Amino acid sequence: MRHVLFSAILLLFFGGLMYLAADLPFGDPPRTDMDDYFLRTAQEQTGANNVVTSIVFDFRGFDTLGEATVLFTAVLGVGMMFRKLKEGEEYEND
Amino acid sequence: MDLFQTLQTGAGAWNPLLWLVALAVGLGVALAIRSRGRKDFREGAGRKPFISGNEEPENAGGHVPASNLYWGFLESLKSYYARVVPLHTGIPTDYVAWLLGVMALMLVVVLVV
Amino acid sequence: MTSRLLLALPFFTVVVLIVLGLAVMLSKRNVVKILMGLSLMESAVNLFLVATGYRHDSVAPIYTNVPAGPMALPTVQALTLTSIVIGVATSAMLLSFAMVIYRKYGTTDIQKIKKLKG
Amino acid sequence: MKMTKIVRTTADLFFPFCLVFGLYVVVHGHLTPGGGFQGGAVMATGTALLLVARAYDDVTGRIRKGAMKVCEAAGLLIFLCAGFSGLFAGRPFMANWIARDGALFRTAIAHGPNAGDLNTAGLLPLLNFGVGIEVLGGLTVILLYMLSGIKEEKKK
Amino acid sequence: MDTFVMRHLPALLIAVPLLAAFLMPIVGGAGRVVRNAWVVLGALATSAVGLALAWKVLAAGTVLYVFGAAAPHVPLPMDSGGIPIRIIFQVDALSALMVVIASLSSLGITIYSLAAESRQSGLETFYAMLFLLVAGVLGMVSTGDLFNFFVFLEISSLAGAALVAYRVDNGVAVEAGLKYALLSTLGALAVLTAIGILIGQYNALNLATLASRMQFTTLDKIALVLLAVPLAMKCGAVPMHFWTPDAYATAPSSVTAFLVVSSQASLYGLFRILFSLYGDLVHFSWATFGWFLIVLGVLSMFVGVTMAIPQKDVKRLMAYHAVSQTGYMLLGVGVGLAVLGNADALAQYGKTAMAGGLFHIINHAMYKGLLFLTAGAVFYRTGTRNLNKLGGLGHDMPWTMVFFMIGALAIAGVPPFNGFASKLLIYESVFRFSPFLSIVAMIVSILTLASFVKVFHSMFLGPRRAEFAAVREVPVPMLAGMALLAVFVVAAGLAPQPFVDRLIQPAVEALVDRAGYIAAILGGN
Repeated sequence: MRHVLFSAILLLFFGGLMYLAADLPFGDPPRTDMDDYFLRTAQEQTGANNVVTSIVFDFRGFDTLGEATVLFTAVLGVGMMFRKLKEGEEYEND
Repeated sequence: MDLFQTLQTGAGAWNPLLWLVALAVGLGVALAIRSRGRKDFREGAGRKPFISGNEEPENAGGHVPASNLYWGFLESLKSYYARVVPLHTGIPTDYVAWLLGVMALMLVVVLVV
Repeated sequence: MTSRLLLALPFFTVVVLIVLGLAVMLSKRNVVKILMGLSLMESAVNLFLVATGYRHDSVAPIYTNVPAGPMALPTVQALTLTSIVIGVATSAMLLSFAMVIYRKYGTTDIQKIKKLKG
Repeated sequence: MKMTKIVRTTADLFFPFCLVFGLYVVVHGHLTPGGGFQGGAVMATGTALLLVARAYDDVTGRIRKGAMKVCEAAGLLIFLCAGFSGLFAGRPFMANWIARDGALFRTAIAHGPNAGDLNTAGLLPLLNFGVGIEVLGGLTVILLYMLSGIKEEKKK
Repeated sequence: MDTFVMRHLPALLIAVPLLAAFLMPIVGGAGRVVRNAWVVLGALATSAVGLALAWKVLAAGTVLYVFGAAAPHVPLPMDSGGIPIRIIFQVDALSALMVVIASLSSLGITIYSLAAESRQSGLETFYAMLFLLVAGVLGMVSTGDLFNFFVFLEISSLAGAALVAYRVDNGVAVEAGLKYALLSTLGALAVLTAIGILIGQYNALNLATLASRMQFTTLDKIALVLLAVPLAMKCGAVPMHFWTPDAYATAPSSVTAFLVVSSQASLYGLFRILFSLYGDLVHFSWATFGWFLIVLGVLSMFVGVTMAIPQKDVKRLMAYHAVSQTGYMLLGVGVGLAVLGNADALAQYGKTAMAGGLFHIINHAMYKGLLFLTAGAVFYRTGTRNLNKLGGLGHDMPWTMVFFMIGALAIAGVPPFNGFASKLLIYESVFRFSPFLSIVAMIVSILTLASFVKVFHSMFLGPRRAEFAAVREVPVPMLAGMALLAVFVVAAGLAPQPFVDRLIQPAVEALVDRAGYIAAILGGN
């Protein structure tokens, strides 16, 4: 029963995503105005030859700050998992 | 000062201040009735609470544990709970399956409608 | 359809990878394998993001000694960088959770990790 | 558990090369493919190589968890302070306000292909460096924590 | 200086908690007093910035902040041909409402946690995570950029999952954290796929630009599903609510009280995407997703409350009530979305229903936070959450009992507390849409009262227990944190109309005014 349901879900996803892949144009994006702006002016504005870097750190630098924060969060979380617990801190959760 | 103005709900309205006034009036009536009671009543002295003829239970025994509350409610809805509670299996795979199932259902709805 | 499929091969690869990841997450019982399925889907989504930005016979959007020709769209590549690092962080934390659960429960079978239910 | 002497020696040999190559990727982030994250990941690969080749204890003698945590926090603070510096230059948060007027990292370049000049891109090399050491510290600390967890598991 | 700060409020809204979090591991080494002082300072600064920003928005309209541009309030660069290219914070009245919620409850929760968590280890990590969670929620509700929303969604998910697992509890808490993180990551992947679809078609990430370019192709509908369903899961709507009781019950109480707010941040994201991004679905009916929200809401209300009644763990019971209260918000706003196409119905009762739903968001954040904090206070003294073992605490913890009564009466919709005001708005407006739904809502409210009578009886009433002889009232910081929320509950109950006028109605207008949302970025064409 369970497996039938799971397979049905997977088939539905497969169909929907296949429609997506068949409908989305590959190789020639329909609109490129924002990226053309970057390719046109990013080099002069930021002085970086690497347009991707100038986007990552300048135009979308705030995203990069958030991303570094995510990594920081993961490090804190891993440290929190493997920290030394105090005596009697770990009570049974009834 | 429009602090205590009426809350307009489109169809009706509700004024907290009026409600508080009504509450105060009700309390006053209750106190008035209480003040008319017998002054010479005292606790204890052979007076026991009448619990349908039964003895008054011990203090500790007087507290009903939580699981025994609403026994009738749960009993009357037993068929419903027998269906719903087993759905909460606690297995993460089922959680994921429910999320994907709802997503697939909405995909069908959107692609059909 | 077949020509279409050959034209948009990356997208169909993405679909296959996503469905494979979902199948792994739904069918496997080992927590680590389920996390593998999750990171498989992460890779698939990153591939999808990059593939949306491809232009036919285009070069990388870097002006250092670049040959002539159109350039691929840079924004989606930047987004993919961000999402890759986010995926790394997520997988690291989920794996540490799995390690602690194995230490406390003595099992990695996800059907047995159900102390919380009802 | 330890690997054979060959593996350990090779890992020791390759460790500094990993660090140098990662540093190269970081500092050339605004000219060539790569940047802070990729370079930091390469550097962290060096430490991972050591961790694979040697036992946990004699690696922690060389790579200390505390130092790596300091690396990570310092990288994040560099990033955040660089973001704040835009405010005091009268620009919004995260503004690349020293882009093109001459001094350090400020050489203005024209649009179009060129050979690449390290002394450009304003705040970007600084941000690359901050993110690089942050990723190095973060990934290394994650590896060390997980290995310490495995070690405690063994002790039981 | 004042003008300097006021100019950069949206940046400080994120940067201040991030700075507090980044410095926390260093400050934590300097001893308990310094760490607590730093925590209080950071919480006060964050709340001050948030409230100032909300005041500015409600006084002067939508606040824009362009990160890294020439000037912070000019969304379109001169040479870009009229398209926004950078990350833009677009804080309108709805975002201001959410920012107010996050600021108030984060302040109360931080003060409470100073005493409540003092017996745990790894506290600097705990507080850093708390600040990161606050930063993630604030960013989610104030950003105007789809990918930036995804990044903050991930920040809040990871920080929330780690905080859920903070008390290892022999692995039970970690199990809950694993479930929460697994579902959040899967949902975030779906959101990322939707972002890929949208940028692949329209090559824009700014919400207003996407909304102005939206063609409502089939791909957009798939993207809408991939965006809406995971966010509905994140806010704990039945039948995707299974993670909610696990995570809420095992997290520390202060964290649970803020997880409620982060769930409501994803609720905000759901509303923002349905109204502002896909607002005029001319190509298929509004009713589809309006009824999607309504069905989810009714299911959440009923299943949540019926699952809550037989629970024995007090925090698990309250978590199921959180699910059921989320149903009210979904119902109210869903009715508003279902009649969005019908102008006079919208004017007659649709906006009132949405006002009720949004007013219920802030009320629920306050009284459910208060209830979780009281449960945490009881746990702090007695060491158990099992209702069968508790009892007779009213003798020794009078203030906790008073705060619990305030919260319980508010969640049950008993006048004169704030729950009644928002539920009245929802009842009377939804009744004109469909009487059946309104009656269901009232029945659910009655069952809520019943289950909280049970909790009150089993925790506070009854004679003193021998095993709780040493129980005293909780320390002052916990009482202060609870009092902060209780004061709001009573105030919003006694004077609802000022809140509705100043805070809720502008949010409703901002939510239905899609053209205004677009024009704030792209100008009035």
